[in-house]
Amino acid sequence: MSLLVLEEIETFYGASQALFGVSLAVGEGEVVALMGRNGMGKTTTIRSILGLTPARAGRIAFGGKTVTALLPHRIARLGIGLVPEGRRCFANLTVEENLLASARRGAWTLAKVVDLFPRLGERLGQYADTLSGGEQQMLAIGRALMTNPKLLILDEATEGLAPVIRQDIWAAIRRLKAGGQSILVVDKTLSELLPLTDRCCVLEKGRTVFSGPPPVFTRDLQDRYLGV
Amino acid sequence: MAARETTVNVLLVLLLPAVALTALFIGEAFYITLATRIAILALAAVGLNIALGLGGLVSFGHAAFFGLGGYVAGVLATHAFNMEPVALGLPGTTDMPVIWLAAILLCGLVALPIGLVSLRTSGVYFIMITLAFAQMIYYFAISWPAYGGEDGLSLSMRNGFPGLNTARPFPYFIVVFVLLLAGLFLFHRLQASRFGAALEAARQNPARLAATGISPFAIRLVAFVLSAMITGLAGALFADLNRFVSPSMLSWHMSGELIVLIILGGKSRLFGPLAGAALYVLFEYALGGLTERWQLFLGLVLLAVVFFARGGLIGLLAGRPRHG
Amino acid sequence: MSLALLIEQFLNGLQLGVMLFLIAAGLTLIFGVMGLINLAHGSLYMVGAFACAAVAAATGSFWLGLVASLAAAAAAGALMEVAIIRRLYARDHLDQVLATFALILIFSEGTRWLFGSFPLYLDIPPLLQGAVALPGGGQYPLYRLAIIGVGVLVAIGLYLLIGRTRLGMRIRAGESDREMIAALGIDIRSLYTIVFAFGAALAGLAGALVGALQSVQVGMGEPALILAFVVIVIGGIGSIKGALIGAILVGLVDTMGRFLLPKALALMMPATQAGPVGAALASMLIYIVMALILAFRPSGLFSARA
Amino acid sequence: EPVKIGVITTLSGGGAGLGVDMRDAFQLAIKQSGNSEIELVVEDDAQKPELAVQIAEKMIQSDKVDLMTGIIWSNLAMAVVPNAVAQDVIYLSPNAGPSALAGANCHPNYFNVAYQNDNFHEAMGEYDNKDYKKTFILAPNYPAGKDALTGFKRYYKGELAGEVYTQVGQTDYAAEIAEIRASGADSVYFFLPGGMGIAFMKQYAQSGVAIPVTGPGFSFSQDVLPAIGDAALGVKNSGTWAKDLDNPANKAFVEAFQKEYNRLPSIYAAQSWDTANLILSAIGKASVKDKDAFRAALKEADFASVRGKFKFNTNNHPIQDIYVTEVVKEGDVLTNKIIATAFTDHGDAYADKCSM
Amino acid sequence: MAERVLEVKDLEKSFGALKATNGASLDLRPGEIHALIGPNGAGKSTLINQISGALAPDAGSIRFLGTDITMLDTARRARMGLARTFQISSLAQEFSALRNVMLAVQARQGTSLRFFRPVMRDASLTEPAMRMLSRVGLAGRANVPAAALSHGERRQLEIAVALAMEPKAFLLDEPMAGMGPEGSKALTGFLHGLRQEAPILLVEHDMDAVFALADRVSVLVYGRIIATGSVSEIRNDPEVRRAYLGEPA
Ligand SMILES: Nc1ncnc2c1ncn2[C@@H]1O[C@H](COP(=O)(O)OP(=O)(O)OP(=O)(O)O)[C@@H](O)[C@H]1O
Ligand SMILES: Nc1ncnc2c1ncn2[C@@H]1O[C@H](COP(=O)(O)OP(=O)(O)OP(=O)(O)O)[C@@H](O)[C@H]1O
Ligand SMILES: [Mg+2]
Ligand SMILES: [Mg+2]
Repeated sequence: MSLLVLEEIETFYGASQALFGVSLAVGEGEVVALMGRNGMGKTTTIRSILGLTPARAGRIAFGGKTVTALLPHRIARLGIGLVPEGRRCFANLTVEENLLASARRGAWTLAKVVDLFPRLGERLGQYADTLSGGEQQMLAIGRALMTNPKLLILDEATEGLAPVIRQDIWAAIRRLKAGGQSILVVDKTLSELLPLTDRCCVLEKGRTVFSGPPPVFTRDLQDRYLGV
Repeated sequence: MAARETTVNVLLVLLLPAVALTALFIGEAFYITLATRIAILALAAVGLNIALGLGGLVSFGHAAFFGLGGYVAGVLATHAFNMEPVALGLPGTTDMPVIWLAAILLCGLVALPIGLVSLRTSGVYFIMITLAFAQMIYYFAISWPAYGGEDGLSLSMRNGFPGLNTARPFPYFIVVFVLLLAGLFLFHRLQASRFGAALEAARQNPARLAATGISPFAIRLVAFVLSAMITGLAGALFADLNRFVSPSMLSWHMSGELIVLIILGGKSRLFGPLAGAALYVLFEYALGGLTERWQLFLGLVLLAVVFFARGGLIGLLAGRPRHG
Repeated sequence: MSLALLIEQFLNGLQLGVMLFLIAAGLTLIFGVMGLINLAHGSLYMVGAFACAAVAAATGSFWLGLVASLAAAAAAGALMEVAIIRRLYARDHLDQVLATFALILIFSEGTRWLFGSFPLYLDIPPLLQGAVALPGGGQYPLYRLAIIGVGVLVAIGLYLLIGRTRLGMRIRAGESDREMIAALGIDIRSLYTIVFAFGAALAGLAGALVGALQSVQVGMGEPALILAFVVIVIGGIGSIKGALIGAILVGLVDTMGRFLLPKALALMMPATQAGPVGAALASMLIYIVMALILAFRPSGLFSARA
Repeated sequence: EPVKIGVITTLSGGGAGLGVDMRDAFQLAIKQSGNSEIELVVEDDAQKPELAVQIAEKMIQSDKVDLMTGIIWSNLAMAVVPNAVAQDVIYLSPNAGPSALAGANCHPNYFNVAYQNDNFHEAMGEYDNKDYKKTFILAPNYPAGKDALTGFKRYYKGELAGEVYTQVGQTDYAAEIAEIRASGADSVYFFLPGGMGIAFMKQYAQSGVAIPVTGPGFSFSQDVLPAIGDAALGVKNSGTWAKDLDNPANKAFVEAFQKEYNRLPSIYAAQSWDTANLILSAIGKASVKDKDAFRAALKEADFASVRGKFKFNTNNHPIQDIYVTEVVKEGDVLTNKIIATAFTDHGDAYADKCSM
Repeated sequence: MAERVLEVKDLEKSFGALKATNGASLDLRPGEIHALIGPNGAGKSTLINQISGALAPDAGSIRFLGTDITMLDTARRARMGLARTFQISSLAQEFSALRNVMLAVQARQGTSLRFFRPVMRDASLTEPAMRMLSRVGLAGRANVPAAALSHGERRQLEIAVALAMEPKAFLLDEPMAGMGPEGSKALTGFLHGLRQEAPILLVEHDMDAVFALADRVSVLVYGRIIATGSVSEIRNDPEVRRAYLGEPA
């Protein structure tokens, strides 16, 4: 059964339409990559899933429950953990507080996150807005993990991370996947992403234009949709 | 949308002279006075809007300049009347252009050090430090006996403008209205100009502005001083309208009222202050005549504006602002 | 001027400071931590005082009045949040200014409608009447000591609540990025209603406690509002410690200024002038101090993030 | 021909109590006179000078009122009166008598039916000579406050233990009370209008300082007494009126006011009642359209004042008796009782500067 | 012209107990791309902030075009020809893309105290700004407010603004971040040509881009430059591999 289903959703920013029919599904334990050039609607799709910019048409279901009209915190409570584009750490909270504020019970604890990102462990008492860009990114990931979600959504989560860390994160994602975690991921590093995903979903101008497993997503198609 | 805003603006500009002329025609001089009052408060708010609307500098101390301008008019006229020099042997005067110039200069001079200190802060700290300076001037005025202290200072008659009988409501309205138009024109050009662009950028993102090579501090300081000067001019006009100045022109209520006028009309919109002043004064006048609970209803009206007229009255009438 | 008097005045300054903190406490929470500019804070303070006075008059018990003041202010706060404030978080700060300014008008006239135009009677409870002897021979009113106690308790309570609890973290997170904290599954909407009501209750508490020392009348909230803002800003927005220290600083400066300035000036000018000039300077003093502090520390003494 | 009277007074905000009493008494007096030719235009100034000016302009230019009255506060009077009288409108002050309008700037169109601002303080200064030798005086730091203490000192002959100017709008008086305690004074005289006075009296009582207090009647008038409570009991204060003043006009007034509004009248109500009756008396003698005649009729002051004797000085300010009253409890209601007369036929110190 | 456009000497900056810059020295020569890499939190942005003037160093000196600029404020340095981009996009959010760039043009012309002439009708501002937008491929989005641009588009706009300053040196803090694969490729080509106009100090975690572009690479770890050299030298430096690059991908 699919954990998350989007059916032909359409989303607007005020009067201007950003999504014109996005369909997408993430199954239990599946890793799905959401792709597309800059400005094609990846982030908007994610915002719609969480009800931050609610879809005006179409249907979104999570865990079998229609969530299209729910408030963001209700949707998130159903078990979605978001690593947003641009980090969005809580500037006036310390690293530790950022991690704890929205934590929910489960396998991920402060200790385990610090274990994953030792750098954060060194900076637990520091206010988030004084962290380096990469440290903030780690914090955003840690914060989402601490909610122990059923579905983890990563919007450019490796942006600005040093290569070693990036490798760590990909390793962590692989481990998560192995542990049965469902993940929806937006990332530009195809070389890392493709081996890991079960399915690719490509957006163009706010529409789903391709959906299929990586082998079907040929170099040709990659070039056509992503300009690789 | 731009066209709609222009239409609204033109109608707004015509509103005041239309009211004044009608009033003149039917012999209801008071409505000329009311229109004059609206125009003066609008001019004061236009001045504040340079700092607040364009520069994002929420000055909670502009009453200081409004009041200073008023006291310039009052003090100069008093000295002209009793023939004692004001200071340094300079005589008083009842000549409006001279008074205006003095008010503008004095407010600029006072705004400069206030701005130099205040602009080191930002956000709410700026709100409060400007309030602090205004309160200092306010308490000074209350307790300084020379010009009436809390009781204020009466002008025995309205100051004069060459060639006009300003004692009559209509000619005085014309004087004020022309100055309001000049203020609006200045604001309009300023907003569209390079300075305006820098100022608006300083509000949105000072770090970005500095990184492109323009010092936000300098830009803000100029804006703050300009803004104080215009508000000061309006203060001088207000003193002449009422033939009276008192510390209440310097009080934080006055500062708050100027801010409210702007938000009511539409922040950083050219005609926001005029729309806001017109609405506020009219409601104050109309409700005040209807019921002694008028402040309650005024509160409800303001709430309605917050909820149903996003972007203030101008936002309601003319739609969202143009971004370019 | 004796040393004993000087010490007593110092105590008075301290006490005034704690009283100011009490008035500012609710505002620190709502404005300093939630980031909402609530000009109607003074009105909630007034609501507390009126509720206490009315219930105390009806029942004869100050303590019931105190409970009523908390309840009334909290209810008014909750109502205000749900009906009005809630729609304004996402808006410009200035919209909050306009809306809460409108609320001041509504509260003032509404209160006058309910309670009439004359000041109400509210006295301190019999339990706290009288004075205690100070070491050194002075006397100090018991009630004022009680206010110091309550103020310090509120300060500690708030400090722990905001700095040490999950709830505090969430409120602060909401201030920094409301959308994000919601996206992480926190019901920030209800949370803010509760916190707002709590802040309002604190304002109401201050209104009742301080109201017993002052005149319970319409308009009593506005000077309180300005002073509360002064205190918070001097201390550094968002910092409880800052608000407390800022309040005590203001209390001391104001009291000592009123007391000492005329005397100091009398050494330099004729006594008839020294009094008024000294008093004029004294009334400007807290603003001078605030301007000086902000000029050198543009975000207050203890900005929440040092 | 109808007479139009403009009443500008404070009906909203913290000072509304005074304005409400003023208006209520005025309206009641007009109603009782049965004179249906009088039309009232009442507006709220919200205690803001600029708003008062605007309303005055409206009343003069638009409503074309013949007479104006109603203002409670000196600073509002200063804003409105000079301009109104210059436009040949007659203004009658039911309260507030700033010295500026009593002396050099007096005006034939300005009648003060209440008092000159210094009067109450002068009276208390005079009376305090009897009991006290060393008094401590305090008032807010603004013109009315300084005038008050000047007025007091004009008649008070003893020594001053201290003279303190407080902040306008101050709410905490712990520091001043400590100073009073330490000053070795045998009495305290204070002028703190409105909420300031209530706060001072409450805190003074709570402080346990036993030095007796005296003050002007405003601080112990019927509008604030309930708020001060028993702390006010026994305090002597000066006034031109008390509800127990023994004359028929006063008896009728107190009774009528209580019946109509279900509360005791304050001194503002009394002064306003007198103002209305003064106007009524003049209307009976002359037409308002004939300004000279009407002014003369007013000046005669041919009406039954609730204060007993009342006549106008050369500067159109009252010459009247000033009493000392004491706060007492009647049942569980606090009120004032006359205990002495401080001055008989007292005018003011500025009349000879008035060249009218 | 001086042999070194930019010269940073023995710079130090502490945040409390943390030494974010610990005696770093580096330089920028005419025509080169000098890449600055290092682990997260190594102090790269802090260094850029000190060079651009956003942060004041505790010790050390910065010379630009032969002048000591250590004590100058950000705006002065920018006017001298030092252009930076921000790691986290920092734009005038309400302004359109075009107006964001026009601001930089106006800053370069040094004419911000003109109060009367409307900017939108001023070809000396709009034309160069439009040109810059075209160069980064944003011409079609000229009238969209910065707030409504997608993340990647904002990153492009940052570059256009820097270009419009016609600087004598660029400080680019992670320009590739947020660009899609196609965008990164295009930007790499673009920067390759840009070094002719002015040398670039490039902070970047995208190693493909760094290795393709850099003439020299410096590695910053714990606020200290641990190595400077050519791409191949750095690539094969075991210390760098361990601290930063990790296993070859
Ligand atoms: N707040 C907004 N207001 C108006 N339009 C917006 C807003 N945010 C995004 N858009 C527009 O919606 C479209 C989709 O943007 P979105 O951010 O979803 O793209 P994206 O695929 O995530 O791009 P990127 O890879 O650059 O992050 C773009 O055209 C963008 O300009
Ligand atoms: N204002 C500050 N207060 C305290 N620590 C700070 C402050 N600013 C930066 N730091 C710390 O200094 C270190 C260097 O930060 P910097 O932003 O320069 O790193 P960076 O090399 O740019 O990292 P990244 O590649 O992740 O962007 C970090 O550990 C950061 O947490
Ligand atoms: Mg995106
Ligand atoms: Mg960085």
